[in-house]
Amino acid sequence: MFNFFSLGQSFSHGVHPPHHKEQTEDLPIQRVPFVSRYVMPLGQHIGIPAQPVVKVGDVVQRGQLIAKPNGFISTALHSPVTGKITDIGMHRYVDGSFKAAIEIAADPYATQQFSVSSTQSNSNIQDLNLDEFISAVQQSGIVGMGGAAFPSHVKYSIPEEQKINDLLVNGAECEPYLTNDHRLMVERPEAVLRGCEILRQQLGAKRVAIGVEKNKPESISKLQQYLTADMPIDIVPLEVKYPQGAEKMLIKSIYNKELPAGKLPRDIGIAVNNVGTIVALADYFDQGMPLIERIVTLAGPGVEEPANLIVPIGTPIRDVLEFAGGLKEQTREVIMGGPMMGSPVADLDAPILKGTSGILAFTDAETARPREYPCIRCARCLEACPYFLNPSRLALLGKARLFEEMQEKYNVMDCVECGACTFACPSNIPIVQHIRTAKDNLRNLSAKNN
Amino acid sequence: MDDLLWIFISTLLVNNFVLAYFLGLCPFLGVSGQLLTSFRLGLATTFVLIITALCAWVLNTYVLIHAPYLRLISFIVVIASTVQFIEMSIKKLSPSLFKSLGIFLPLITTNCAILGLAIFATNRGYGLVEGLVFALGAGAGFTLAMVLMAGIREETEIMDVPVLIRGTAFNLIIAGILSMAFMGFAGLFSST
Amino acid sequence: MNTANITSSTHPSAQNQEPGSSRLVISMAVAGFISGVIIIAIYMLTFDTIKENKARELREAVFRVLPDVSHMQKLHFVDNKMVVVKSDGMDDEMIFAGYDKDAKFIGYAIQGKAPGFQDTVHILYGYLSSNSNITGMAVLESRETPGLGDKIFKDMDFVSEFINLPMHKDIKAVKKGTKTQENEIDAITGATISSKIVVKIINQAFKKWSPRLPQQGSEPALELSEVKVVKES
Amino acid sequence: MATDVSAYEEMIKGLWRDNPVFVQVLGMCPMLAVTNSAINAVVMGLATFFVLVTSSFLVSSFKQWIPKQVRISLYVIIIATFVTVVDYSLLAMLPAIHKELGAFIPLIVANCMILGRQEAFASKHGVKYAVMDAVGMSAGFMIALFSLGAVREILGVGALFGVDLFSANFEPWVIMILPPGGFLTLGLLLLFFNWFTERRRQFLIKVADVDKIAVGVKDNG
Amino acid sequence: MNIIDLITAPVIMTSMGLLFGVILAVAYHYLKVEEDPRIAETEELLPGTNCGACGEPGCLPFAIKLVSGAVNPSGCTVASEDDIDNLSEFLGVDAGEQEKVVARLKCAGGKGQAFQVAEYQGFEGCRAAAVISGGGKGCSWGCLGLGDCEVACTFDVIHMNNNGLPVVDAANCTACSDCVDICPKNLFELRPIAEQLYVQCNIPLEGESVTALCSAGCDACGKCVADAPQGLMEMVNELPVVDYTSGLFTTDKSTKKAIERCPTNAIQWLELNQFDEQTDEQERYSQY
Amino acid sequence: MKNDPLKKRDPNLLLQSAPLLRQELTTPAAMKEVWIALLPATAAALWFFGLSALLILITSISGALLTEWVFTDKQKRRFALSDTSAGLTGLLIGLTLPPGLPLWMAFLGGSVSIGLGKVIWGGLGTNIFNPALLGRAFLLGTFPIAMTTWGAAGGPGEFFQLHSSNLALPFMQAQVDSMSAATPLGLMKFEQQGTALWSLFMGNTAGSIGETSALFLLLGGVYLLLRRSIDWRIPTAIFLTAAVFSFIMFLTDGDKYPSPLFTLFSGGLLLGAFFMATDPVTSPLTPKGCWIFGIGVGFLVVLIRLFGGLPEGMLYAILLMNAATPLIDRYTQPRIFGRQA
Ligand SMILES: Cc1cc2nc3c(=O)[nH]c(=O)nc-3n(C[C@H](O)[C@H](O)[C@H](O)COP(=O)(O)O)c2cc1C
Ligand SMILES: Cc1cc2nc3c(=O)[nH]c(=O)nc-3n(C[C@H](O)[C@H](O)[C@H](O)COP(=O)(O)O)c2cc1C
Ligand SMILES: Cc1cc2nc3c(=O)[nH]c(=O)nc-3n(C[C@H](O)[C@H](O)[C@H](O)COP(=O)(O)O)c2cc1C
Ligand SMILES: Cc1cc2nc3c(=O)[nH]c(=O)nc-3n(C[C@H](O)[C@H](O)[C@H](O)CO)c2cc1C
Ligand code: SF4
Ligand code: SF4
Ligand code: SF4
Ligand code: SF4
Ligand code: FES
Repeated sequence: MFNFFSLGQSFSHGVHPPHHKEQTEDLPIQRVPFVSRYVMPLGQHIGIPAQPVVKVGDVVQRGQLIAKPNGFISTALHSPVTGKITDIGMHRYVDGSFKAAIEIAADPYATQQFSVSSTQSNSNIQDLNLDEFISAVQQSGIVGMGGAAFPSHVKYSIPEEQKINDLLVNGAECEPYLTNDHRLMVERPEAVLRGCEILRQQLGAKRVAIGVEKNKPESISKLQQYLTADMPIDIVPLEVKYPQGAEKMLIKSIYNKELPAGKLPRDIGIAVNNVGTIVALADYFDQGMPLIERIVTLAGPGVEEPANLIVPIGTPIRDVLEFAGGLKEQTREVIMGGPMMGSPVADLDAPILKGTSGILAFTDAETARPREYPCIRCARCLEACPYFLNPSRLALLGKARLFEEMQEKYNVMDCVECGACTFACPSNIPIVQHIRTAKDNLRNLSAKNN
Repeated sequence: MDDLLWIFISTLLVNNFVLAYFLGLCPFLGVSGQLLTSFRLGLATTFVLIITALCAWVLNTYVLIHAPYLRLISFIVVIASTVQFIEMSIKKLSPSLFKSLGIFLPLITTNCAILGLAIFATNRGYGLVEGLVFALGAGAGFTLAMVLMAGIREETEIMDVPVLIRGTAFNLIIAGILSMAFMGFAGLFSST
Repeated sequence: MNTANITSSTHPSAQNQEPGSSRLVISMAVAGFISGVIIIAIYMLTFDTIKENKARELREAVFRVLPDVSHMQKLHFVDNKMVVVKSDGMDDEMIFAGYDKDAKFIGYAIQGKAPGFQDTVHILYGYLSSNSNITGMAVLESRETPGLGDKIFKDMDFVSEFINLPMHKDIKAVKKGTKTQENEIDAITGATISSKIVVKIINQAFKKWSPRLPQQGSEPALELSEVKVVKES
Repeated sequence: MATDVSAYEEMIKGLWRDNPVFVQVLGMCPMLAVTNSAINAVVMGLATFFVLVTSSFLVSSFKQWIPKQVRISLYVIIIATFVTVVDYSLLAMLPAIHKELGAFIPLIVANCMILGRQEAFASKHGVKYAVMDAVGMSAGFMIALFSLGAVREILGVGALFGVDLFSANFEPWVIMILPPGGFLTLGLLLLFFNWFTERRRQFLIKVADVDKIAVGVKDNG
Repeated sequence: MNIIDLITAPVIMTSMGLLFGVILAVAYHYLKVEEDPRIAETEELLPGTNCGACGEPGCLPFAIKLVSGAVNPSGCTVASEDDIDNLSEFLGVDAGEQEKVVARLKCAGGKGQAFQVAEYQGFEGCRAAAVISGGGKGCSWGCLGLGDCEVACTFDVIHMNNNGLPVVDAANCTACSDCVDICPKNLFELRPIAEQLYVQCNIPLEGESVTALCSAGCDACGKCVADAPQGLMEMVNELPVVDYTSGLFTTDKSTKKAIERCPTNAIQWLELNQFDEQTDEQERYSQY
Repeated sequence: MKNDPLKKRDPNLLLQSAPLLRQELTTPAAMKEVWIALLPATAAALWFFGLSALLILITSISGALLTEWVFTDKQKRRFALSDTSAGLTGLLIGLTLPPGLPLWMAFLGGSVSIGLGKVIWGGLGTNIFNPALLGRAFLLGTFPIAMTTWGAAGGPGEFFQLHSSNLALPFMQAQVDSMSAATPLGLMKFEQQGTALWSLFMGNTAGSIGETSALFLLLGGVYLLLRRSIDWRIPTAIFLTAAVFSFIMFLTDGDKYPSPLFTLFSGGLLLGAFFMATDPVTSPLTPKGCWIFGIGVGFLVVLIRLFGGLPEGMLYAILLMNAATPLIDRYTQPRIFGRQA
């Protein structure tokens, strides 16, 4: 099934941005020491924000539950540090808006010791049935670490009539600069494999596939080294191509199946998780550590000392950057996430979130764009779009503000905003932004109509 | 047979009613904003042209040999009334057909492509079959011009055409360019 | 502004029930009647002039291609022979016979047409059956490009090539300046196609008509009829 | 006196403000088909003038007797009658020009402008206004016809009304008398018209002559 | 030419007139189709020349669109002004006697009052900026000033002023709610023009955290509530809310007192327009 | 660290939409590729047609540039010529003109190309019709005689032999040029005379200055294909269709109809297929659309050449397919991932 001599398995279209991973791919993961202040936004993902269970003035332990799920699509929140609650109110979020958050002043003598979550008393995971497993995951606060931060337990709660046959672990890490998944696979291959086994058994999947882009040979070899014959796990080298890590592309590359529009992976018997999510599951069920810290890649031309860091959730970005030597003078833009899909940071005082895979800084050189030229209909964007949309047309319609037509004739809602089209455009047209604006408008309109 | 083919090709491409004879410009300039409408209008026009060819032939052979001076007035009255009658029948019998095609009929009857066809066919002494082929070619040519025009206009709708240029002036210029492109068909199938 | 009229004619609901079908029919009939009267009046008024104009036009064309002619009449091919027709109309199946002032037969003026560069080209040429010579060519109708194709009737060099052109075999259009044979015509530069069309029409008409023409000497005699016209000088 | 002024205005408006070609975009077919020379354009203009004025006169005179349902048919009969009159008169008087205008004289019947004036104006106004309006409209139509015909003839033949304007060496712009030239010239003329109107509007805005601002370009879209 | 020719024309024409008159009369009688009477009447009011110059394929389709409100009567180039007035009257587009409602902006934080936390760089448009990390305005509730509403307003009554705030020409606002729909920060609301006491702020914060963001923001000090007639106003979510249903609102001094002590002028007494229009064309073009 | 951005307030942080990375190619660079690819053909033009060709190219390019400059609005004028596309249009129309054309016509052609073909539509990227070809079609329709009077190809020895007709005064006719000759296509169509394939390949035949040399056009075309600057489907489809269609006709009557190789190497087919049909702005976006477009051009060019009144049809074939491009694009939208077609 897997041919190691080929380019690796792949999908059609897509682009080949320079991957820039050399900056950090060999840097071992370091731990960021505690800082004085932490901000834990209550809603860090789509779904319902968590509900605080602490009051201002309460003293909390690292790992202690501070907000509980407030519905099904909602997860728990735990304190990343031992300290005191100083505020529950509006705080600046990365996107510049203000969101309800819990502010914690760290105890200067705080240690890495964490209090084992109360829900994790049952250490024998084999004894859990699926429902108990799902509620345990919800209590653990684990969300998807691949970027979207979608609550993981929701993914596991499959309807009666469906069955998961395959567990797909996403180690593609196709975004340039980011190496956090890579380092994780290199440094903790056993945890990855252990997490795979836990999840596979719980979901009753037959096989596991770990997809890794071929520019991470060390990850592949490390995983293979720890792989034993009894584990039904395949490690699949993938072509280095963006966006190889996007769920649908990954499914196409590995199983050669096209996930129908509007369907979820589970509808075709597949569950997809990022390696980071898998390791978080392993850590939770093996050590009882809820999701209170994550690995963040610090890179980009504007960072003085690129690094891979373990960062407690809620650490202000400014503090993380300071730990890594700060920013270069010419820095103009700071991005949370990867350079292709990440969102720019409006305020450096905003905290690291559960879904933050990287903080990248770019300087004048990268942000000074050439002038925007008119679309010359060169079709490079069509050839880039992995979803076979017509970005050129979408951008034109977006400019003319014909949002309805964008959906009716050109299915703008199917766009995942991967940015491949914009990367490919020689005229420097902000196609994705046009698309996002249109989607925003359309959502707004349909919300108003209902 | 060759003759019929030539009549068809010639009216379709070389001597396109709209682009070379300037017939039917009102709908061509006014209604070519949307592709679907244009296509339907083209179909409906073809239909009326065929009716016209029939009427013209009947009038020419049975009425006008006695009174040639009534040519114009009888063409216009007979064609307009026939089409109006057909329109009302369609409206009664098939509302859906009326919506997609019948609704265009009043517009078509007062346009000069129809009268032009009748007059040209008479001037050239076309018989029944030739007249019908002529009508078919003219209708197809009208539809072709209409559809191309609509495609271009829909496209330019979302482009940055300067506001001052937009409108009929621009449509005329597009038509001129189309007409220029159709010059390439000149002499088609006639060269020795 | 005539407000009274505006309101009366723009209030549809007020008008909808009224005029009964009879009024409708009658008004149509009356309009038809009046219009018929007007049309017949103008027709009668202009009839003679128009007829004269048309006849003159035709005559001039025939005289141009058939020199020395002062009378003409139309011939029609019926029952394997050419007979004289006297109607006004003209169609593809007609040719003209030309006579001098002594009513002596001179030659034929034959018409033909074919698709040209733009549209149908319609020509008339004179033909002497006595020596199988073409005596001249005139274009009756064409939409050839002004400045190019219209040279087939504007360029006198070209037109005069058809004067006394022997028609023993098919004529041929060749590139300007390369004429070597008697039966060749120098085409117009830049309008080779139109030139070739003219030649083609003549060849085709010749094929069609030469077997039909009566034996030399047995041409129909000039019948003095309405169609007859006398060349003014 | 006051009525005289407004009757005069009815006439004047057709020349520029409501010009049937440049503003209302009507009657394009005869407009383009016969304007390959100035003389053709003028004759066509006169023919249209005659038909429009006489039929407006008739329609406004008989408006009370015309039943609503068949009004369009009746207008058409009236118009067609006068067109036949023009057709025969031209054939008798100017056979050479009639040959060039060819089929387009009968097509005056289908000129939407004429029918449009009957319905929009003549059928609702008194005889005097109707005739004034018809005169104005057809004059406006003639202005458009003439400017188009003149431009096309000057560039396409190098002459105006058949009189050579340039030296014998002038290279004629053949396309001007071909169909594309008709479209392009009219398009460019309209463009110029729009540009001019817009300039005027801008100017009026500048001098804050609010009353006249409404007289802006209509969107011909 | 003889006498027969002389009478053929009138005879043929009369009989043709008769024939088609009869056919049409019969057709009207037997082929009549019931439809929305408004359409038929609207069609009657149109010139009926079927010229297509309006862009619709004929008068009937244009009438259908007129009745559905998709087009404006002035789209017909043939009809005279009177015709168009008649049509408008028949279609009843004028709003009627209803109380006049206009669009009001819940924000007064223009360039001079609120700062940018980061610099947005991309194409002009509020929604476009809002999807890029909120557009970088310090106050994440406030107006971005990029003029989406100006573009969206069908009636062209919104114009951005020098301060980067949209000025609604209240006299001509038709309350169509285009601006309400487009604003990414949901700042526009439709309010009766009589509701003159108006709070131009949308920040659900209080005290210094407000003044740190915007000098025109409401810092929830509560002075207006205290000064207004008892019961007219209350604080909801750190913002004062005027209760116009209470019957306590008047246009005299007692109510106007509410705005007097406001430290930031977040509460205003509106006469007609909310902001001054001082659009300096020159300055706006110099941005490009 | 004096200037540590961390210490400042942050308004200097930029918010730009992702992706932050861009590939290297820009639109002006894409245009430059075409300039480079046209170098061999331009050199061949100068070789065969000498000073006349040089002057024609200079005038047509300046006509194009001047028009672009004059009609761009003031705010954008700074950038008006920076993308070099206007100059490219001027070069391309220049290459399609006969060597003896009066220079004033070349200038007019250049400015009509840009004026009617580009500016009026709203500038770069908005036009439906290929500007260069539109300009040429205008010239051909306006001055049909001058545009079909061809000078014979010479060599570098005759570089300074200017066609006297080049220098006609504006609006005036050209003197009859002594060096006139017929193009291979004209010879084929009107005299049924073939031309040696080798001449067609090298380019020493009469014709438009830039279209005669198949070899140098191929060089440029292959360069563009290798650099992936043009869509390979369009030229491929044109060549295949034209070859197949003309081969069928060749089989029916080898005397009357030319061989497929003649069809491909003669006239403007190569120039058109590589440089003009592929103009991204005026050709379809979608891959399927490109095939249809190419097939249409190939079919029409042979149809016009063999059955039409004109000896050459590339110009009109491309313009006609340009007119159909919006329709083609509309009905060949790609199938979206995860959706049925
Ligand atoms: C309302 C909603 C419900 C979802 N339910 C499921 C689910 O039941 N199972 C699942 O595997 N994924 C589910 N997803 C997750 C998506 O399939 C997807 O994995 C998630 O949005 C992150 O995708 P991305 O990181 O590729 O953008 C759901 C997403 C949404 C928005
Ligand atoms: C364009 C695009 C690129 C993505 N790239 C990656 C990636 O490189 N690695 C990854 O783990 N997830 C990536 N994702 C997210 C995955 O689609 C998917 O949501 C994720 O693997 C699900 O796992 P999680 O829920 O555990 O995060 C990408 C999503 C999109 C839309
Ligand atoms: C606008 C235009 C109009 C033309 N009009 C005619 C025409 O009326 N008659 C004709 O024979 N050729 C016409 N041609 C065809 C060309 O001039 C053709 O090349 C010519 O017939 C070939 O003749 P040659 O071999 O003498 O150059 C026209 C071409 C163009 C571009
Ligand atoms: C591959 C390629 C081919 C081009 N071909 C043409 C052409 O044939 N004619 C032209 O006017 N411009 C051409 N251009 C330039 C540019 O696209 C043209 O000016 C636009 O059509 C103007 O909007 C070309 C550009 C590229 C990149
Ligand atoms: S951003 Fe959307 S349109 Fe662009 S390549 Fe990605 S999926 Fe396609
Ligand atoms: S890549 Fe850019 S220039 Fe090319 S078609 Fe797409 S949007 Fe247009
Ligand atoms: S968009 Fe509508 S509601 Fe808003 S200001 Fe304009 S007219 Fe008023
Ligand atoms: S009110 Fe809303 S739409 Fe208008 S400028 Fe402000 S943010 Fe933009
Ligand atoms: S004038 Fe020809 S269709 Fe209106």
